[in-house]
Amino acid sequence: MLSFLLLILIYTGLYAILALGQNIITGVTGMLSLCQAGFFAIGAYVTAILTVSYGVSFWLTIPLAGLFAAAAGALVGLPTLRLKGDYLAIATLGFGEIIRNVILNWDSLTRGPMGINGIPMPTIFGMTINPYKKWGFLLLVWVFVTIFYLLLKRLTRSRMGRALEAIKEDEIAAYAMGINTTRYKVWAFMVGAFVAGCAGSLQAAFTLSVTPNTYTFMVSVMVLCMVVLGGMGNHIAVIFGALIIQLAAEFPRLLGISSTVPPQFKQIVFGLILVLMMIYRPQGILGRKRVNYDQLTGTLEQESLLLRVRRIIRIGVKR
Amino acid sequence: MKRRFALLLILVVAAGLLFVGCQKEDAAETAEKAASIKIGFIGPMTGDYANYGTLMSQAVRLAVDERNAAGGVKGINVEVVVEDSEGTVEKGQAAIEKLASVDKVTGMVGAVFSGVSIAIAPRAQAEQIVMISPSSTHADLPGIGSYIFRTVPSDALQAKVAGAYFAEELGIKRLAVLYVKNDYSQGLYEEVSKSFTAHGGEIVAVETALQGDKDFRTQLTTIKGENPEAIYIPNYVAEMAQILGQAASLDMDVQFLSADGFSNPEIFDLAEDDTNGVIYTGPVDVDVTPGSAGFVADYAAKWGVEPDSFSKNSYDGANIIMDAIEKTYSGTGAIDRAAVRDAVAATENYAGVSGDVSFASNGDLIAVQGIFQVVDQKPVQIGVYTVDGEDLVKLK
Amino acid sequence: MSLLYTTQLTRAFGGVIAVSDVDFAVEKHSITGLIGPNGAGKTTLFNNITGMDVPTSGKVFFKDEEITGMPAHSISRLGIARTFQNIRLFKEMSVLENVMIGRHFKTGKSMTSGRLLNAVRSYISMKGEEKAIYDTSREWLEFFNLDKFRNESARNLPYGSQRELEIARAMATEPELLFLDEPAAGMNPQETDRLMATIRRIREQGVTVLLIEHDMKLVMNICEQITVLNYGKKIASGNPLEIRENPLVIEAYLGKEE
Amino acid sequence: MGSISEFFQHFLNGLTLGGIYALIALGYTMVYGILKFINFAHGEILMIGAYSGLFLFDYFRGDLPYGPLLMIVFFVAMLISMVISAVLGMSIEKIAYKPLRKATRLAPLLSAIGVSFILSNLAAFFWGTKSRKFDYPFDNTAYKIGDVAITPHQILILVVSFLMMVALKLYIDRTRMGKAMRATSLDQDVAALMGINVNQVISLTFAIGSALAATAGILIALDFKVYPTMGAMAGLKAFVAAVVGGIGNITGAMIGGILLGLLETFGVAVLGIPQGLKDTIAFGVLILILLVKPEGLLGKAEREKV
Repeated sequence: MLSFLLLILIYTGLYAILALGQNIITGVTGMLSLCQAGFFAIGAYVTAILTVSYGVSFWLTIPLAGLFAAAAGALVGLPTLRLKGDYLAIATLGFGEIIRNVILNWDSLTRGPMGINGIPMPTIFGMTINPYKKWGFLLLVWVFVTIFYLLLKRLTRSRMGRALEAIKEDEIAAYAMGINTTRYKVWAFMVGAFVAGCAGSLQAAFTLSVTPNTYTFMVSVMVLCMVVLGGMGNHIAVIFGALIIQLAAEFPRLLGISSTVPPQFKQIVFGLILVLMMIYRPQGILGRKRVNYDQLTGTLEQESLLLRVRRIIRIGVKR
Repeated sequence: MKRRFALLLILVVAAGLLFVGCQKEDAAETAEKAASIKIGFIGPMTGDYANYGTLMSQAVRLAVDERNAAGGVKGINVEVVVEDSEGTVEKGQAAIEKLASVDKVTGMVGAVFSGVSIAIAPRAQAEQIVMISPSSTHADLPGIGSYIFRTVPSDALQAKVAGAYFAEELGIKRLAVLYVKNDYSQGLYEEVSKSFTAHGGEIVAVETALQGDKDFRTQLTTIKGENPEAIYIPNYVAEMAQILGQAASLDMDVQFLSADGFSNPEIFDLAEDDTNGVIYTGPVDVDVTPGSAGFVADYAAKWGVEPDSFSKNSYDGANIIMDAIEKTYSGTGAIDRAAVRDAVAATENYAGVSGDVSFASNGDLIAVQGIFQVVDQKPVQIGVYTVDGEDLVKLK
Repeated sequence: MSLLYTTQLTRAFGGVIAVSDVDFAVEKHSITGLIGPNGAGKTTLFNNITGMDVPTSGKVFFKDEEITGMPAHSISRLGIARTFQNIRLFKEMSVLENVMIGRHFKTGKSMTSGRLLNAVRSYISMKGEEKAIYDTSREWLEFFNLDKFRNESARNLPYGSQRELEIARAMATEPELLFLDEPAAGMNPQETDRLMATIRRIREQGVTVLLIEHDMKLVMNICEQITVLNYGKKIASGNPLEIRENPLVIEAYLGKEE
Repeated sequence: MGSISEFFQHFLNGLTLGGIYALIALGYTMVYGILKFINFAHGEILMIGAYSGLFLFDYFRGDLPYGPLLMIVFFVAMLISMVISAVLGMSIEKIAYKPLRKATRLAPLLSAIGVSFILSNLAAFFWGTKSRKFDYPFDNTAYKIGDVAITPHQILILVVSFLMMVALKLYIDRTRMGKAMRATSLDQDVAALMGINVNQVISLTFAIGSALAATAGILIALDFKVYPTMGAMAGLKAFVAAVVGGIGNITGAMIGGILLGLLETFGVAVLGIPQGLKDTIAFGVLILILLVKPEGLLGKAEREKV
């Protein structure tokens, strides 16, 4: 049981890193991205390819994985920046799938669907961090969670973090306040991708093999759920969100009923959690409380109301 | 706010630990009783490929139920623990971890996909769990450890037989391939194209598709333009049914060739008359082995669907594990895992429902390959082959 | 000398010409009003000058440099700040944070050169930088008498204070020219009076003010120069007295109101 | 690329694929047009529609041979499953989306994902994971024009999607309820002020969108089989098609769908883009369109008011 719990905590850590990255993109800057699986994949494959084919040290591949993913983040960010909301979500989702499909089809580099096996176990000071023994890896992953948590928290509370948040609150106003919104948005994408790339690197070293079907769009959805369920923009909350989603995803195994209940049960419960959560606590478990602004001020702008009415009349609703 | 959160987090962790503690006690209790021997199954039970996991897990459950009805293993009930891998490495790892550390299974059947099997095999090896995969055909799998076996022929054998048979026996010179970008299809494509060209054939067109694609008309139209003598489609049932149906709708009259994925009877429900004439490599005809007809009937009676060949492999895998436990169990409540493993490795000419099962020294199945042709929506075995080096050897 | 002027500025949306051939100037240190009936193109003109929109033709000059088509954030850095017709605050952020955003580009080196290096540097020296931003922001809040609200969410402020906060945020960028888009909209008479005083105080800081307003009392009271737009065209320009008596204006605009 | 007949065959393949995208896109574009969120559960409604169509058809058909009577049975089954899906769609809206109308954009999106999880797994639980064949209600032997083959099913898809488009367009342009829908999609608050029962309009939109999904599901199932995950991602391409054509625009959805189908087919067949990168074409087109003409091919420009 302990060993199983450790595994869950390791995956919680990996997902927490992904969610921290997503939080910069979605939680702080307000861009609805569904591409985290793609950045995750790039990180994992960078580590897999560099360690297996070129014998590069695992530790060196972590920042490289992050940088490659960040480059992809810029590539995704630039053309899609003009898109908003759901459009951005679909476009980034598409990019995530494209990344996976490129990996799947680039056989000479990635071995396509066969995946890459035999990734060496990382060593530190002559000691091997054996993923099968878990404790070492658990420490490694959570050290990274802590590092990213501290870095990103600090970042959010800086001038730049405020600029990102301003973009989320009102992009046009931020733009008028002298914030180069385009640059900051690309930058947020790159930071989020970098973090996800590092998570990918760790994941590759943990599973010691990578296959493209690990990085499906469901991973991106899960990561987004962690951010939203935890509380958007709140770094500790998204780590918490990662834990909750992991527990929710593994609860039948944790309760020892995985073999007795129908396998679909878990997914149905998960779906229910999502729906109920959105209805009763859309701001997330630790999110901020939002107040309905329209009710507070109660004033509709006269001119725009007139214009809006006119538009409707033009359609001819009025009998 | 912050403090409240910290408190909450501590509470959750504490609850988690408490929970673990309780679980451990439970585990201890059951161990004392030693009322059952556990074997596991790992496969995709939900998601796009849930049907494969479902069919195979049912075979394992059937094998265990039959054994228990017959008095169990030396009077002890066997319990089967089915874990969902969702077809992903991550969930596969969680599954093996749970089987190893919570259920403490002695052996397991699975995983289904090669990618997952390769990722979890080192864990099974380390925990001394005999792992028999009914469907992972990747060449690397048996080499991972001494506890890793499989009851499905490797890509290598099937592909060598197929390539040589297509070129020599069928006399095909110009072959087109349409495969799906997953490890199973691509593995077969790569190996078959090697052996087919080695035997003098030419691959004139290679088209691919993505897992989950439903429309293959573009690829088929392009292939049609190359005018091949035959099209090799080493895919899963869902894709092959689509391909055959759409080829018919494109009015393509060409020989289709396939692999063991075709031995799933579901193909006849889905593609019906379009299956006629297809030639494929598969496990030797079930009807020639004793007990297999009974298995198909029992399976269909219990689950309401027909088993595929992977289910037969799963059934045999489960029985081989249980036989090995039966042979080595001393009645003390403790199971000597090394002995069980040795007993499994010693399996020779086991008359299973999937044919005669013998393991090579590396745990791979020593297999012969059946060749089938579909006549009136029924597979007819037209030969049994193996290879000697690269040369095709006809056994029947 | 005009601080800002446009030459034959035109903006067309498809077939609709929202702003047509407008020559428009704002004198340094003045309070200039831009008025006209609904749909006259005032906000469009604003947007074209501040970089929120790109003119179809014509040019915009600020301090004799052409700024036509420059992105809004660059224009804002040159010293033009603005507010919006429908208040655009960062609603979930605190009042203080809103003003701190205004200090964004005034702190640290310009982000244009050595971005990464700068990021690292500002990260290390965050304390000093943050303190400077904080102090200046508090000063601006006090200037607008909003300091007591500083930890409130911006959305929780009364309507009039939200307008003031928006102006405070704009002033925090230390502009030379401040654009106010209907600052008195939705305000009660007391709030409007306070606003007029505030605008005068802003001008005393050496800031040139340009405002769009429908409240004629406010416009006539504090504006030294007024430009009138109708159907996208400039129909009059002059001091309040001249505008009040201009027959074109009366016909187009004031006439309708009475 | 071989002969001219191969070209026409590719063209026809692309047209059919596009017809399928268009069919799903019609339902998508309606719902998105009004509520401005991606109904991720649309694909699952499609799946439920296909299952109910399959069960009803199998139940009613008996031993009927091919012929007009069988076609009538088929369409009756389709009609009933459209009603079932419509009720399902309306209930989902009431339970999972309506409480979220004033929430952030993310909330209904995640709620929809949750609903899609629930539906597809319920289907897997009750009806099993295996694929089921939906028998053609007609003889699907291909007609041959020269070397080009076209099946009755392909024709059916094109005809039905075209008819649906026309009917929908007439409904939305000509009827009172249609106008109310357009008003609601423009501005819910003001539409309510004008005396439109917004809740009713939204319910009806979901009903129509879901009924369309059922039709699409059944027509697709004839070719693609019926299984619990058939709806997953099916909607995504359709959504791309709807956006390309101009979201909320019925004709646009049709054109977008067919354009996408043709582009994918010819991109792979003529330009030699690897099949695995097929999706790149779809999303590439999406991004290109959104950058050049954000409102889509036939959409009306709507500028954000500053």
